[in-house]
Formats: sequence, C-alpha cells, structure tokens
Amino acid sequence: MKYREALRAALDEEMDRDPAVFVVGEGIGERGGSYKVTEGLLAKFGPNRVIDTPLSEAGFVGLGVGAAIVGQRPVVEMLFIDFLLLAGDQVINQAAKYRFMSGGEGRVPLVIRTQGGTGNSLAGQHSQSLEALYYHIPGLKVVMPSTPKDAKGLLKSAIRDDDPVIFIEHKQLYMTDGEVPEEDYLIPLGEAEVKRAGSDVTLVAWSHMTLKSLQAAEELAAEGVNVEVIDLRTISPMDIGCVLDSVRRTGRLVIAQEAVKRGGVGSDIAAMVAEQAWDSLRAPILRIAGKNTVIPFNLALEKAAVPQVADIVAGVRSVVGAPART
Amino acid sequence: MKYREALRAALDEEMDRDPAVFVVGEGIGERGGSYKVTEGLLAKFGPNRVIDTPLSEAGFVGLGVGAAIVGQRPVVEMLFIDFLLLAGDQVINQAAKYRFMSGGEGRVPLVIRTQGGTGNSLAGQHSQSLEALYYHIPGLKVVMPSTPKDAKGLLKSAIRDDDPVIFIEHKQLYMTDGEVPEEDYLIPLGEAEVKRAGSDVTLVAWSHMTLKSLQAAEELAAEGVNVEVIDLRTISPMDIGCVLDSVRRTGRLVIAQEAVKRGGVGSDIAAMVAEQAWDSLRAPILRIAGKNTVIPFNLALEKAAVPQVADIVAGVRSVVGAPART
Amino acid sequence: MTSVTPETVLAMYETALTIRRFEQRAIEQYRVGNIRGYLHPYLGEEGIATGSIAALEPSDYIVSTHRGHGHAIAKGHEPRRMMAELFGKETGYCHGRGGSMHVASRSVRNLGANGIVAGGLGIADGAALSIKQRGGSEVVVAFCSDGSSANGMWHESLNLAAIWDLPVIFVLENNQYAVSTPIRDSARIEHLSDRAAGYGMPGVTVDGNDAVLVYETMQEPLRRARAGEGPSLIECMTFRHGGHHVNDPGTYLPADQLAYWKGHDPLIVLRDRLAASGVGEAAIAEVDERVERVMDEAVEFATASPNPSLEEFLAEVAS
Amino acid sequence: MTSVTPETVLAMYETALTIRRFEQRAIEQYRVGNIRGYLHPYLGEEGIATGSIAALEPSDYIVSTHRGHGHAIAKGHEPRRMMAELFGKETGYCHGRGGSMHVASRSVRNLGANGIVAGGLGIADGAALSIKQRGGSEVVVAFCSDGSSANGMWHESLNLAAIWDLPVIFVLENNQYAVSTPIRDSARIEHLSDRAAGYGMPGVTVDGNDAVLVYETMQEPLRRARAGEGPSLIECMTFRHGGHHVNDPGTYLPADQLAYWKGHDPLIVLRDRLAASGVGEAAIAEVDERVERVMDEAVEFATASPNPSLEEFLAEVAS
Ligand SMILES: Cc1ncc(C[n+]2csc(CCOP(=O)(O)OP(=O)(O)O)c2C)c(N)n1
Ligand SMILES: Cc1ncc(C[n+]2csc(CCOP(=O)(O)OP(=O)(O)O)c2C)c(N)n1
Ligand SMILES: [Mg+2]
Ligand SMILES: [Mg+2]
Repeated sequence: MKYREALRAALDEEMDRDPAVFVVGEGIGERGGSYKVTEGLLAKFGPNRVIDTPLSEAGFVGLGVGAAIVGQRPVVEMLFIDFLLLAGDQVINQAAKYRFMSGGEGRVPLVIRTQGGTGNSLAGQHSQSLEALYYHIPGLKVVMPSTPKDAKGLLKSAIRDDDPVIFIEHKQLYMTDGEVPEEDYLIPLGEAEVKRAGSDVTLVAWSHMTLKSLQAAEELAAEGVNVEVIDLRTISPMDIGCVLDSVRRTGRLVIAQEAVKRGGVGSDIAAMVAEQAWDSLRAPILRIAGKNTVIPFNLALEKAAVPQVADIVAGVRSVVGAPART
Repeated sequence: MKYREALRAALDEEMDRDPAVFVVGEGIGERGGSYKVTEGLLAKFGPNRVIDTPLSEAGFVGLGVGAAIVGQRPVVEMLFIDFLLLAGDQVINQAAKYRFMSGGEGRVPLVIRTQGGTGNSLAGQHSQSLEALYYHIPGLKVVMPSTPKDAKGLLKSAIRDDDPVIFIEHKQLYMTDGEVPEEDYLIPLGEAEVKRAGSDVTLVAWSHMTLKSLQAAEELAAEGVNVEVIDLRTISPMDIGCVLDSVRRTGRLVIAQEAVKRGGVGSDIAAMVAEQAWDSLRAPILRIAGKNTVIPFNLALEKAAVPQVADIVAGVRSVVGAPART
Repeated sequence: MTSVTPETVLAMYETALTIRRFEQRAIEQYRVGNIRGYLHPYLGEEGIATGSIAALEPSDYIVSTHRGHGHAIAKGHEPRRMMAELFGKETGYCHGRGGSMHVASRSVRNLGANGIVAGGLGIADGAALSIKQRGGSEVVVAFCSDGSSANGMWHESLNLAAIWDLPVIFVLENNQYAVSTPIRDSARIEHLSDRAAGYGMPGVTVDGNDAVLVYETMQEPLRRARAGEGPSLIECMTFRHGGHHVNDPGTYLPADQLAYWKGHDPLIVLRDRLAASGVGEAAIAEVDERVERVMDEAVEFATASPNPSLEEFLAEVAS
Repeated sequence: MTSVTPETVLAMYETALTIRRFEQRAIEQYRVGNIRGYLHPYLGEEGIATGSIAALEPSDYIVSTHRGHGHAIAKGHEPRRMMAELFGKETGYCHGRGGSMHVASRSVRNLGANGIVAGGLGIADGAALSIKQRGGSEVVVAFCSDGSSANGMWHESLNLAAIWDLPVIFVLENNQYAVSTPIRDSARIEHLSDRAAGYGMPGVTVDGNDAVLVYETMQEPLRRARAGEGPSLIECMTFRHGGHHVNDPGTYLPADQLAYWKGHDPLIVLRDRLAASGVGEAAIAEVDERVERVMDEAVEFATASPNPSLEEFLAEVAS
C-alpha cells in the first residue's frame, strides 16, 4: 500500500469509527488534496465532514482549535509546512497552550496534517523542513512517519490523542510502497523503531531521511560496517531511551536530518546522548544535516542543500573510522 | 545609563545619521512604546519616521520588508516576541529568503526589535523565550544583548547590517543600569564576550540569563570555584570559537538558557562543542534551561519554570564536582 | 424588538453592577499587590457583555478577549473563583495558571479570554462549525474589539463564518481606542460595522452603553444564527473609564470624550431604564447590597485560598 | 478617460502576445523536462498585466504573484532571462535559485513574484511607504488574486495602505478560481471590489480581458496615488485557459464558462481594438514575427546557458 493510501485509510477508518472526526483544508474535497490523500472522502462522508476552505490559514487552523475544544476531532490539512507559519499564533499561542492555561480543563484534540521537504524543485517557500520549530514548543506533539505502516498507525493514534499533534509528512514519501497490516492497529506516539539492527554504529533518522539512512546502511554493510538504523517516528515526545540503549551498545552515534543543522532536532539528540550516554560514547557524535541555506530552485543545488545517501555513507564511515576512545 | 535608554540612544543616533532609518510599531509614537524605548523620537523625527500602527502584525512586518527592499532601514517594533508568530510568514518566508531567492540582488536591511522572557506574571502568551525558532532559519541574524552597552552597540550594528536581524530584548533588562561609552561605537554582530574570566568551568549564557550567570559565578567564587562566564550577545551568527577556546582551557561546559530545553539554542551549543572540543571535555556538558511547560501566571510557578541563580549555582557545582575524565 | 420585562432589566442591572464592582475590587487588590501582571478593566463597557449575554441561553458559547472579566461574569462565572484566578490561586478557574487574560470554563461555556487580540475568533468559528455539524441550535458570541478589526484574523474569521453560515454573532466592542491609538487612525471608515457588507453578513452599530438596546439588538442575529442563516456583526460603541490596563493612566483619552461617556455610564443608563420600567428603589437597594456581599466574599475567598502546589506543578512538567 | 493611441494599443498587443507565447513555450519546455517545479501559466489573463502596466512609468514598482510571468514580461523583464530562470540556469534573473515563483529584478522595479498567496502585499505597502517618506511620486501596483482576498494579509495590507494614504493600486486578478475552489465558495459577495468600501478606498470591477479598458481604468487610481490621495482597488475579471499549474488538467473548470472566456480571449479583444483603431495587418504581422523570434531566442538562450556553479553555491552556504 502506498504511503498516501495508508494515510487515507487511517482517515477513513477514524471517520467511520468516530463521528467527531472531520477533515478540513484547501482543495481536499472534490480535488482530493494536492497529494491525493483525502481522495474519495467527500463522496463517502459528505461536505459536513470534508470541508474545502479558502486561503485563510490562520482562520481555519483556529477553526480547528475551536472545534477541538468543544469536542470534535478535526484533522486540518495544511498544504505545506511552510504555510503553517501563517498560523503560527494559532498553533503555538492557542492550540499548544489552551490545556495548560485553562488549568487542565480544556483539551485540544486537533491534528494538523502537513508536509515538508525537498526534491521537487519547489524552491525556498515550498521545501522547508521546519519540525524543529514545533518540537521546541511545550504542548505540541510532533509525528514524522517514514513508512505506510507507520503513517497509518500513527495518524490513527494522533487522531485519538487528546492533545494537538503536528503530523508532518514528506513530499518524497507519498508514492512509496510498503506492507500495511490488514487488521486494525495503532502505533503509539512516542515510540521509535529499530528499522535495522546493527552493532558498529547507531544511525538515527526520521521521516524521509530514514529511507536514505537504510540505503546508506545497505552500502556500508557491503563494506562490513554494521549499522543500526533507528527511526524516531515521533520526535516529540521522543523515545530517547531507544537511542540511548543502542548507543550504549554501539558506542557511536550519527544523526541524519534533512532540516538545517543549526538549531535542528539532531542537535537536541546529540546533546541528550552526550549528557546521558557520556561514558558509552567512543567517538564524537556526528550530525549530518541540511546546509545553512534557503532551498534553491535548481535541481543540482537543491540536492546539494540536503544530505544524500552518499553523504550519510561518508559520515558513518568517518565516525566508525575514528579512533575509538576507551 | 539604563538598557532602554541605551536602545533609545542607538535609535536616535542612527536616525540622525541616516534618513533611511525609521521606526514603526504599536504605540511607539506619542506613547513611546510599552517599555518606553522610543520615547521622544516622535517629537524629534516626526510622524513620517516614527509610525504608530494598528494591530496588523503580519502587515506591518511585511511593510518593513518592503521598505527595506527598496532601500529604507526600517526598525519594526514587535511588542512581544510571542506576537511575532503572527508574522511568521513575513519573517521566515519573506524577509529571510528574499536575498537568496532573488539570486543575491535583493537585500532586506530590516531590524525587528522585540522582547521576550518571564518575570512579570504575564502568563503563557506574553512570556516566551522563542529565539530558537529564528536561530534555525537561514537568512536571519539573531541578537540578544544583556547590557546597556551591548544593547546600544549591537542595535546600531543591526541597523547598519544589510540582512534582516531579529533583535530580542528582555523584560527584566529594560531598567537595568550599566556603563555606556560616551563616544560613538559599534559592537559587531557575531562576537561573544567573556563577561567574567575563569579557569574551572565555562558558563555560556545570553540575554537576561547572563546576569543570573554572573551572580551565580559570584556565589561560586566564594566557594573557590572559578567560573568563566561567556555572553554570546549574538546567537546567530554565533561566536562558537570563543566558547571552544574557553572549553579547551576549562574542560567543562555549562549552558544556561531561559528558553525551554527541548530544541533550544543550548542544545546546539552542546552539540557543537561535543563535536569540536571532544578531547578537551572532562565532564558531560550540562544544559540548565526552562522547563517543558507553558509559562504559568502564578508568580511562584513562573519562577519555577525557568532557571534561577540557585539552579545555575547547583548545576555548575555538579559539573565541577563530576569526576574528571582524562 | 422584544419587550424587555422589568425583571430582565433588574437582572441586567445586577450583572452590570457585579462587573463594575468586581473590576473596582480587583483594581484595589492590584494596588495592594495581591494581583500581578496585566489587568484590563471593563469599567465603562459593562453594557455590552450584560446586554448581549442576557439574550443568550446557558447552552450558548462565548469567546472572550483580554478585557474579559465582564464577559465571564455575565456568562455566569463565580466572582470568587474569578478573583481567585486573578490572585493566582489554586481555587481560580485556571488553578492560577492562566490569570486574567486566560479565564475560561466549560461549566458556563466560556471558551476563554485571550492574550492575543483577535486570537479567539477562529476558535469561535470552530465551536460554531461543530454546532452546525451536530445539528445543534446553539450560538457562539465572539467578542472582539476595534483594534482587532485591523488584524487579519478578524477578516478571515468573519469571512469563514459568512461563507459557511456559521452561528456566530460577532460583538465588536468599539471603545474607540487600542491602548493609546484612536480607531480613526486605524480605520478610514465611519462605522466598523460597514465591513460586514464585505462578507455578505448583516452589520449594525448601536450604543453599547445601553444594555437593554444591546439585548434587543441581539434578537434578530440570534434568530438568524439559530435558523442556520449565518453570522452577524454588531458594533457596540463604548468608551473606557480609565487606562488600557491598571497601570496605564490613560492620560491620552480626550477629557471631553471621557466626560461624555462617563455621563453616559452603562449603570446610569440602566438605572434610568429601571425607573422607566417602574422598578422601585427597594429592589435596587437589595441588588446593591447583594453585590457588595458577593464582592466581599470573593475577595475573602481569593485571599484565603491556597496557592497552587509547586510540587504538583513540577511533577506535571517533569522532563 | 484618456484616448488610447493606436501605437499604445499595438504595444499592448505585443506585450500580451509576448506573454501568451512565453507561457506556451514554457509549457512545451516543461513537457520535455527542461523546466521543473511549479509553473502557473498566465494564459487567458494577459489583458490585466498588459493594460495595467502599460499605464505605468518605468520608475513605478510592481509586486507580483505565483502566477507572475505576465507581470514580469509586461514590466520589462527580458523573456530570455525569464526562460533561463525557469530552466534554473545561472543566467536567469535569480541565477537559478528562485525559479518561476520568485522572479524579481531591481532593473525593472519588479519587487518579486511570491510563492505565498498574499505574501507580497505587505511588501507593496512598504515600498509605497518609502516613496511617501521620500516625497516621490512613484506608484506601486500590487497584483493579487481572488484567493488572496480571503487571507488576513490582504485585509491588513489594504487597510494599512488606506489609513496612511499609500500610493498603491491593488489590482485583483479575479480568475474566479483558487485551484479548484470557485470564488463563490470563498466569498458571499458579488464583487470583491465591494470590500474596498470597508477600507475607505475606491473600488471598481472591470473586464480584465480588455487590456485597453484596464489601461483606462488605471488612470484615476494613478492620479490619486501620485497626488498622495491614497490607494485604490481594481478588480479585473478573467479566467484561466487551463489548469492551475502545468500539471493540473483543470477538468473542474465548467465547460461553458471556459468556452465563454476563451471566446473573450484578451488577444482577440486586442485584435478587435487594433482593427477599430485602424492598425493594419502588416503592422500586426510584424509584431507576430518579432515575438516568435524573441521566443526562439529565449529558448535557445536558456538551453545554452550554464547551470549555476555548485562550487560557488557550496562556498556561499559553507557552515
Ligand atoms: C495581536 C496582538 N497585538 C498586540 C497586542 C498588545 N495589546 C494588547 S491589548 C492592545 C490594544 C487592543 O485594543 P483593542 O483591540 O481596541 O481592545 P481594547 O483594549 O480597546 O478592549 C494591544 C495592542 C496583543 N495582545 N495582541
Ligand atoms: C498562503 C498560501 N496558501 C496556499 C497556497 C497554495 N496555493 C498556491 S496557488 C493557490 C490558489 C490561489 O488561487 P488565487 O489566489 O485565486 O490565485 P490564482 O492561482 O487563481 O491566480 C493555492 C491554494 C499558497 N501558495 N499560499
Ligand atoms: Mg479598543
Ligand atoms: Mg484565482
């Protein structure tokens, strides 16, 4: 099943299960959304639960917050994570804070589905990886699945969660294929998964970078380097325990992220591991990340702006090759 | 001279020097701004260069971007950094990217003056420390002065800079006093300052946390712990070299930030130092930071939500006390 | 126009007086240091919350603003728990975590005050959408301000409500100033209600200091909303009796304008309305006394209440 | 109304045809893989950029949109450097870093296309403010779209321009769709120009496919703006000839509506105008040929141009 079909199945099942669940966004009805995730939902659930909106990003995110507060379970689709900046106040000052500021009485079971990342020559305002912005905000959960199976199980959990969840997909994943269980299942928020077991070095990634990391691990295996690839799946709350366990075994950590390195989630992981697995580390932690640049339009430049498989391979090699500290 | 007076002096001098400089924001004219920074400027420079705006945050930040593109040097005042989220698109998608996306031809000499932080019981939407959001964005510079002298010298440099600068002040600093040179001077963006020399441990801070760190260093000195306090002053571009030099001497690093720890700037510093000064580190890096919470209204809870001097003292002690690795 | 009974007028008087005295007591408590942070008094604007909310059912929702004490009290919040919240006490509506700018309560269907001007208008649309989705007949009253009308969120929220026929009544409290900025410097039109036409919704401007008039003006928009015919905008003219917040002297307010509006005080207007509807002084005196008792009790309650537990808070935020 | 000379009409025809052929060539090049990413053709809307910009001085500014090729060409961008940018080449206006959605150039005072709908309107206000501050008489034409009118930035930008009498002319290109969403689902009013009244600025709706009419309609707003009397809103009705972008079939566009507007093609209207003003076929044929040559040259130039240097880019972004 394709990633986008898995997302659609999750929406379909949850809308079947709970009449409080509805979807709202730009061109998600008849058109089925820019990435065709909501295709068919309008026909099945009608205009009362599948709502096309004007280009009022702050307005319809706020609408989602309000509907959630009174007991609905809105799934708001934001075409690009770049545009979520137009609703920054609604996400960060309203959705994320309502529960705490109301003394715990108010809850905001809102899911904001959006997508980020490079690869389609969409240039600076349509290609960003901005998860770090939401990762920093208390009150928000941030999910970034890399496979169809995870996408479905995590989206269903996100919809059932009573707090706001920023659910970030990736342009390059919608058409990827993968096994998805027949039966109804959930994947809990906050659980990482070891996507490939290994003993020489721990390679942590999330979203599309997980696929690139697995390819890198394949290549390195051929060289006899045994890489453990961890897919965080949810970055907030983060399953740092899974990372620490692995690092305690491998003694080496490489983090691969598409987002800009400065202030990225990878820095946080590096800081936590260096703090908590200090004595297990046998080499400096390496962060492989996006360059300090706006994403360029030109294809070659765009590729050079974010880590490619070869960069990960080279990075892991350098860490494994580094003189071990004992 | 008080911090807010130093800021006013910087605006006054730059507006005198360059007719392209003007200020725009809410209640900054007759009223002189919520923190009285712009007091007197309207009388001196007139309504053409000191402009009161309606509550159109995205609009007047965009206005600043446009004026800057055509050669003015706007200084936009955003009352609270919390409200800058209303202009997220204008700051991150427009101001930060214009130069790159235009192929380098377009420049945006815009300064956005704003303020953040806790201490006045202003609750969740008026007390945040959000520098990490802008720190992560290529194309933005982020300045966070802690003293009147730095505030003046850095604001003048920010105004003369040809790229957008997010200039973040702190509520608790406006009334603080400090020496400010008589003569005209600039402090370059991107230069940290060792505010107190020491040999046992490096303590890195910025903005208001610098003052708390210096107090902590005083207390620790009494215990014979010799703390070197570095004030980053500018967090982007960051003078990491200054931090690395210090850590190479002290072998120990503590970072104190008011912002939430998860995804904060401190994590980035920790990651960079662990990567580049690996062999000099004799103990794990400690990040002392804000708790994972919305800022509470209640005074006692608000205090507990962010690091206090005692927390810094205790943190530094624990790091100095940690068994040295050699 | 519905004919307003003497009982209703008297009830409105009690509400307006309760708001008035609550604000005055809160300011006293602020001065002696029992309340901190921002406190935006509703003094002089009581007619709007009083008249508009008197027209509602308990099942209807409101969305409030940074100047929200009046809305909350009119919607049924207990003054004592309001005062406790302003004190930052555990017994407050937000357990001391929200304060004046974030008072909210499910119990009375107040979706919350807001520290962000216009920040609650999308929330109002969302609550209204859910009413529509569930086929309910409740209404959401979205209080907003002259300053908010310059914000993009105001535009988007009114337009979304209009295109989807959402049961929202936007009650714009035009006190003619945003802190020190007069509305004439923020809008080049006579009446902000004229903007309603741009969204295809009815808009009207009325005297906000006449609670009874506001109450009556609410009737048609309420009918429309409950009938699924969509939102309306009611602009209520009013004026602050003092500064923007308790620490703002408000010296920029023109003396003559201030004098006019103080003479046209919502409580004076209500007393005239009471006289006109033949309510006797005795009944009024009874209300006055009751309100005083409630206020004394509120301050005592807030004072005696415990602070939130630091341990509990630290446990909540551990990580 | 100014009388439009035959020369002016012929010049407009050349501009409109250049835009038309540029888009058609760009689509061809997209199909064969020489252009990637988003490409939003201006096909069918040429009358608006042509007529409005023909009324400007070179010293006037424009702010463009995601559908911006027409604005750029009308303002004087060279088709070859435009095509090179679409190809992502070093010789493009943005050295291949911006692409179709970010074309901008100081040389012709195009402040830039924008990937964010309504994202450029504040920039327009800012440029206009600086003109006012310097006492200049230039004008900023801010192109915007029907979809943008639902966005808060549209509201804030029009209002700021109005209260400060900024020399901006908001030219709203109402092609009646935002991707697949018809404007009637996004606004409950007949004419978006009716919103101008809410800001206290003049607003008018005209046939955007008649370049000459657009040109004439610009005159009074231009006079106002240059005289410091403030902004205006001109809504230009039009329709796309195809999908939202090159990969959108646009099957949702109602056949009859599409047929009507294709029959009312801006180029057909201009040819009628040419005939009416007595411009002969020979002069027109000359233009047609010149445009073809320019297009051939543009595609050759773009094809032959080098890609941006990877080394330079890596050096720029080192860190
Ligand atoms: C979006 C936003 N901008 C600015 C502020 C700071 N602020 C708080 S109240 C206020 C004035 C608001 O005036 P108005 O909207 O007319 O409401 P009023 O205070 O008159 O009731 C301002 C500028 C804010 N809280 N939110
Ligand atoms: C703020 C924002 N929201 C959504 C988008 C995605 N998007 C790009 S163009 C478009 C449709 C815009 O329609 P309209 O504004 O009428 O302009 P048109 O394409 O018809 O010229 C959308 C939804 C965007 N680029 N920016
Ligand atoms: Mg007001
Ligand atoms: Mg359109």
